[in-house]
Amino acid sequence: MHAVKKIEIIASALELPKILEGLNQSGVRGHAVIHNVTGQSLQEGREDFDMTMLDNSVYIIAFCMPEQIKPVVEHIRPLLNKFGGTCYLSDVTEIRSINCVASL
Amino acid sequence: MHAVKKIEIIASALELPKILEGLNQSGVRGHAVIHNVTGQSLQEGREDFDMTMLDNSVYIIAFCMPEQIKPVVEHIRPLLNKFGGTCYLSDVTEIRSINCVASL
Amino acid sequence: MHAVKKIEIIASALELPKILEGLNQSGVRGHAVIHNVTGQSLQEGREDFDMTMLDNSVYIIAFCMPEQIKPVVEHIRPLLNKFGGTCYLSDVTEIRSINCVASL
Amino acid sequence: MDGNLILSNILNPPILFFFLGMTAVLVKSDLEIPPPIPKLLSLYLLFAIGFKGGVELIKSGITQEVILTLIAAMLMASFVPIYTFFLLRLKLNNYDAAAIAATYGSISAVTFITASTFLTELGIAFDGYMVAALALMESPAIIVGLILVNLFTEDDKREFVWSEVLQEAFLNSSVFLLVGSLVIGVLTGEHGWQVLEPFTQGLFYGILTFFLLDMGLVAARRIKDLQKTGVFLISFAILIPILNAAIGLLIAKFIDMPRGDALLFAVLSASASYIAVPAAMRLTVPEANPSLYVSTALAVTFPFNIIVGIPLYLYGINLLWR
Amino acid sequence: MDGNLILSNILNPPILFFFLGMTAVLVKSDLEIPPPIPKLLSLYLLFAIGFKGGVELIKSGITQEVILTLIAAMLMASFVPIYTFFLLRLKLNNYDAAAIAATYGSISAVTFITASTFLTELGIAFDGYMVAALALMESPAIIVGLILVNLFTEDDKREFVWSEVLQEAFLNSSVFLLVGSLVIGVLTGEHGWQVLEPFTQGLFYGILTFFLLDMGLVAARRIKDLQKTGVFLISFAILIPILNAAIGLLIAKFIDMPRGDALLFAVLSASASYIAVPAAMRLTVPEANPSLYVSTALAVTFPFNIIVGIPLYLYGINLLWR
Amino acid sequence: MDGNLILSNILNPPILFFFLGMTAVLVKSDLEIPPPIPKLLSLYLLFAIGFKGGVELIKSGITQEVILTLIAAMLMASFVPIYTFFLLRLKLNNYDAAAIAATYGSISAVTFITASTFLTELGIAFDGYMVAALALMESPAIIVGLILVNLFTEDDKREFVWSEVLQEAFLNSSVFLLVGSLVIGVLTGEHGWQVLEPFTQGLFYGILTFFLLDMGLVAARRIKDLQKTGVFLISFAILIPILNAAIGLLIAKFIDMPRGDALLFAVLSASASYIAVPAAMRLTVPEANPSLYVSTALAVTFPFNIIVGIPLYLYGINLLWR
Ligand SMILES: Nc1ncnc2c1ncn2[C@@H]1O[C@H](COP(=O)(O)O)[C@@H](O)[C@H]1O
Ligand SMILES: Nc1ncnc2c1ncn2[C@@H]1O[C@H](COP(=O)(O)O)[C@@H](O)[C@H]1O
Ligand SMILES: Nc1ncnc2c1ncn2[C@@H]1O[C@H](COP(=O)(O)O)[C@@H](O)[C@H]1O
Ligand code: NA
Ligand code: NA
Ligand code: NA
Repeated sequence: MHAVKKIEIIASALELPKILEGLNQSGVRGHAVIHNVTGQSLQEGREDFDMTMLDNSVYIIAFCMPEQIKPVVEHIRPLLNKFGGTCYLSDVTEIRSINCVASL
Repeated sequence: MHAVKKIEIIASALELPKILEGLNQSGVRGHAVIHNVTGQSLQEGREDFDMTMLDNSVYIIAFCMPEQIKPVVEHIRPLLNKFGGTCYLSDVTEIRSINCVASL
Repeated sequence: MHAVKKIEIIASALELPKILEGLNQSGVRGHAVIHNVTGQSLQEGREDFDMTMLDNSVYIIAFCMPEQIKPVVEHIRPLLNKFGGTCYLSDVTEIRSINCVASL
Repeated sequence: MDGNLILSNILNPPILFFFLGMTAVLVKSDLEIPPPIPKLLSLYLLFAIGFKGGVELIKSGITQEVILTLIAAMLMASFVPIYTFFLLRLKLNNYDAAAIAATYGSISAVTFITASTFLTELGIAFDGYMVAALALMESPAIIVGLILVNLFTEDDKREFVWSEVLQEAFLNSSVFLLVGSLVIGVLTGEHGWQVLEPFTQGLFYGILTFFLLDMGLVAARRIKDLQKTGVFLISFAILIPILNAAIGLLIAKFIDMPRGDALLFAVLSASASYIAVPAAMRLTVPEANPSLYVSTALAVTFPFNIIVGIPLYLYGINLLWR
Repeated sequence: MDGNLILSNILNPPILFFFLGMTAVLVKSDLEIPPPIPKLLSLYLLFAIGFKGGVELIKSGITQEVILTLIAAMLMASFVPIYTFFLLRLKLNNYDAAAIAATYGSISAVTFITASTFLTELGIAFDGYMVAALALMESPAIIVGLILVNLFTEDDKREFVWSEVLQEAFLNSSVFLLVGSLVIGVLTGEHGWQVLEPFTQGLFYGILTFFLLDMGLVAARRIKDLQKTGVFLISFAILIPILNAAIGLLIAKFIDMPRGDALLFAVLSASASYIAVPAAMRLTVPEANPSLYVSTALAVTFPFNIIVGIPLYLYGINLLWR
Repeated sequence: MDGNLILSNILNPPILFFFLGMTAVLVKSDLEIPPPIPKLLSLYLLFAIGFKGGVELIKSGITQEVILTLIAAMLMASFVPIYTFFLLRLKLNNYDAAAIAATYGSISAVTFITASTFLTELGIAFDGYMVAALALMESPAIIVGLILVNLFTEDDKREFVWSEVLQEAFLNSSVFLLVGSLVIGVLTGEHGWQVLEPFTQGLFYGILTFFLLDMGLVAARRIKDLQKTGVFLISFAILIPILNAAIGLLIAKFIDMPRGDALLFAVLSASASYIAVPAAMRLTVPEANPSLYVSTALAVTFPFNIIVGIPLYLYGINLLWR
């Protein structure tokens, strides 16, 4: 068992490449992306899927070591401020396994 | 950085409109919906996707301010008791950005 | 309101049946599975969806009682070590409802 | 004679692929048709059948036969849920009884479509306006079902928003697309038909076949639920369709429909809804147990109708209509 | 005369299914065509139209008409965003103005395809190389739009990676697939055409019809956004297409294109992009409000063009070309 | 001669769209065919090829040629993984060697289908029962591969559930659907063929083309993995198919198959599985590195076979069969 951090980002599908690049630059190598997320943002929103990718969001999850949070925030916040999207952090316990974050 | 609450709801796809309405009435404007979730509930369940929408679930995520939790619970619990589904709350830290929950 | 545990597992879609069996054996009856998750693991990875199911991941969420964690870890860790995948635990508060975990 | 009909029915690709789908589940093959492909196939089928029906309706025009047929359809769709409700109450609580009754009062479009291809196979003509009957028979059962629940359960906190219910009943995607395509078929007529023909006609049989492969998968997955439903409901799910078909045939004979139309009417009466009605019931009568009404309709009645029912009802027609 | 054209246009299945889609949203039916089906349909349409265009292009060869047409297309696609930008600045900030200008400078492939089937209906010939014009007119507006933003906003921290921008403009999936299919059509010619014909030709009309059903859903969902866009933009979204079509027709007349080509050129000039350009703008000019440029193009200009515009422009041609 | 064959092969839409897909990845276009569309296309192809094969099999009947061909197929599918395993062990550990050997012992249905359309193009006949050979050659390699792992790795805690393995081998969705469609083709015969023809035949070439577009995308994405695989495996992925094809041709000549069948047999021998076998290996031999066996099969062998291999093997036939 090991304490690690969970990063959750919800943003427009169009931003995905930039955000993943940001994560990689911050040294966070692993992530999972859930596609075709619909939603509603604080201002206005739409629940339907849309051919015009503009409204489809992606939900990005990345588990990382606590010390990686600082660089992540530095890389991601500018993207969120420019393109929209939201990012949240929380504490989770990782089960040790070959591929686990803490195993490095 | 700012402490906010995370709401997770898993329920039948058919309930989605009612639940989102409940969130909006509770003043929680932002949410994300993940569709085509399969699963198994406490009683019985099925893992396959199904043409008959009955078994497809949705996974709803909403981040909100702590003070919004009370109204949410009041609006959502009756729906869960009537139609099924489960709802969970947890603490997360939000990265400040233009669209962040705390930015209001 | 009741304190329960959240289990998150991200693994290859091919492992899904084995992992769900592991959860059931641990007494965790309820779970939700999100399909078509793309991602990147610690070593190398690919962002595109892929006909060859090998790279598509699933994201498994299960809420359970704290005492169920121990058996889950015992059942799941060997699978993760053999086939890859990562598993995380966290604390959440459950809203009481007919189907809630704590209602047993 | 009957045997031959059943055989010639079973030996068609759609039915065989339905069996293949069931087999896949039984032998635990990982064959699956992932969403939203089944949705796409069913949208196509509703689109094609509706459009074709409209084109033919405009040819035949709104004759007295049409009116009579549609009235008969409405009556049948309202009568079945009522009588089955009282039958079901003998064994089940009012919620389950009403939900199942509504399910069997409504129809299954795929059963109808399978029957129509069966007729085409045998070279038996049928009228385009039967599609209108199909569309008309989906909704009433939902309304009747809810009225029954209201009457027979004293349940103060149940306040349906009736507007919502009517919405569910008449504007759910399948009814909407079917009726819409029918109207467009009427508006564009022969000309529209010609330009769409390779799409709506050429692919029709193949897509039905593919869709029934998926239906086989879905139906077989429900079979395990049947243990919970019990013998009463399983026999209900076979006998009531036969009874409804028989009633349907008598009505058809009475207003003397041609053979083809009569078969389709019998099939509509015999079939049960496994999508629209269950979805509506799940929301309006959540007290009812979905696995009861979905599984019987999907894992018993649907297979029974497309495999045995259709040729059986035609056999009945051959006896009555001579 | 004009009325008849509009009517004969409206009474085609594609347009009627577009209405059906809009109706579904307005009456709150739950009809939806889930992703990625619309994506599949649009990939098919680009594939089919591109391939067909290539096959015909190789027949006609690269004549002087072809060159002239393509040059005209490029010019039109660069001119429109410039003049509309200055028009829009009167009411909007530079970011929104540039984004909307780019949207209207580019084209809508579906509008083009709808127009081409309209011509086929009426038996009016058009040249395969118009598809090349379609491909050429999608990208320039993106470039022009960004240049305008750079010139008219002093915004130091804006550093486009131009390579990225050109990528977006010339290699986005729709342009890429369209051009690629066109090239393959050229390479395989008549022979390739024959083997693919049942797929690319036979299904074409039906799939367009199905796709327009979805377009109707998508467009109608955007209507509520129009409250925010205001009267100025809504009238812009109707008048500018007409103006652009008129300019297009004059150019077409000047380099005397045949009637069919002239209509397609007018339609290209009149149409606005609701996928490629908005996606590019969302990333390169995030300051602009998407609901302004997407909703006007999708909920006003697109419906206007396929319902009224196409026959209207043809009417203009019938006047000018006699 | 050979050159001409390659050219006439390359200039077919399917191959050109395969190139287009690869190009899209290389130039970083965002073109993608989202899931589950590729799944739908491959289900269709298996359905159509299986059904067609069955219909033709019933025509030809179970002759001695059929028996001989199927036996040869089984032998080839069991022999290839054995000899390649020992070859691979020279450079790789037993796990990787066994996994790759199994991959190359099995087959690629799409390669087979591409070869069959190539034959149709050239007007060379081939027998429907080759589809049965296709079905028979997918599974044995999986079994052989696992036996090899068991024999050559002392690994106590490895306890395959053999029932699971056989399940994987013989009931995985592609084998199941292929065999099922074949059986249904046999059962419905000519009559079934006629009703399904517009679907299974008319669309076949177009859907193959579309599917190869996706294969191009998928294959190109794997190219970057090849850096890790190293020169040995890359040359293995080209030379072994040629060798296997040659062995296949000799066997074909020996039991004198007609030319068309011989080519298909050679192609089956030369092709490698990139779905069924890798999926099975991932679960049964997790120690093996997937990017080794998937990437070589997908990014090297598959393109090589459909572009160069097929015409090359036909060239060989033209030499041997005269
Ligand atoms: N408070 C929230 N909770 C959950 N999801 C949100 C929230 N706010 C926004 N989102 C999601 O994030 C996406 C992008 O938000 P935005 O960048 O504000 O447009 C929206 O489409 C929603 O799906
Ligand atoms: N303990 C649990 N953990 C995770 N997901 C659950 C749990 N219980 C139920 N679910 C999901 O919630 C959906 C609806 O549950 P229910 O309302 O109990 O039928 C199920 O289909 C599951 O996908
Ligand atoms: N640190 C991480 N955070 C989030 N997701 C991850 C992480 N590491 C791996 N994953 C996901 O888990 C899947 C399987 O990982 P692995 O078993 O390491 O190949 C990958 O495809 C990723 O989608
Ligand atoms: Na009925
Ligand atoms: Na334009
Ligand atoms: Na092989």
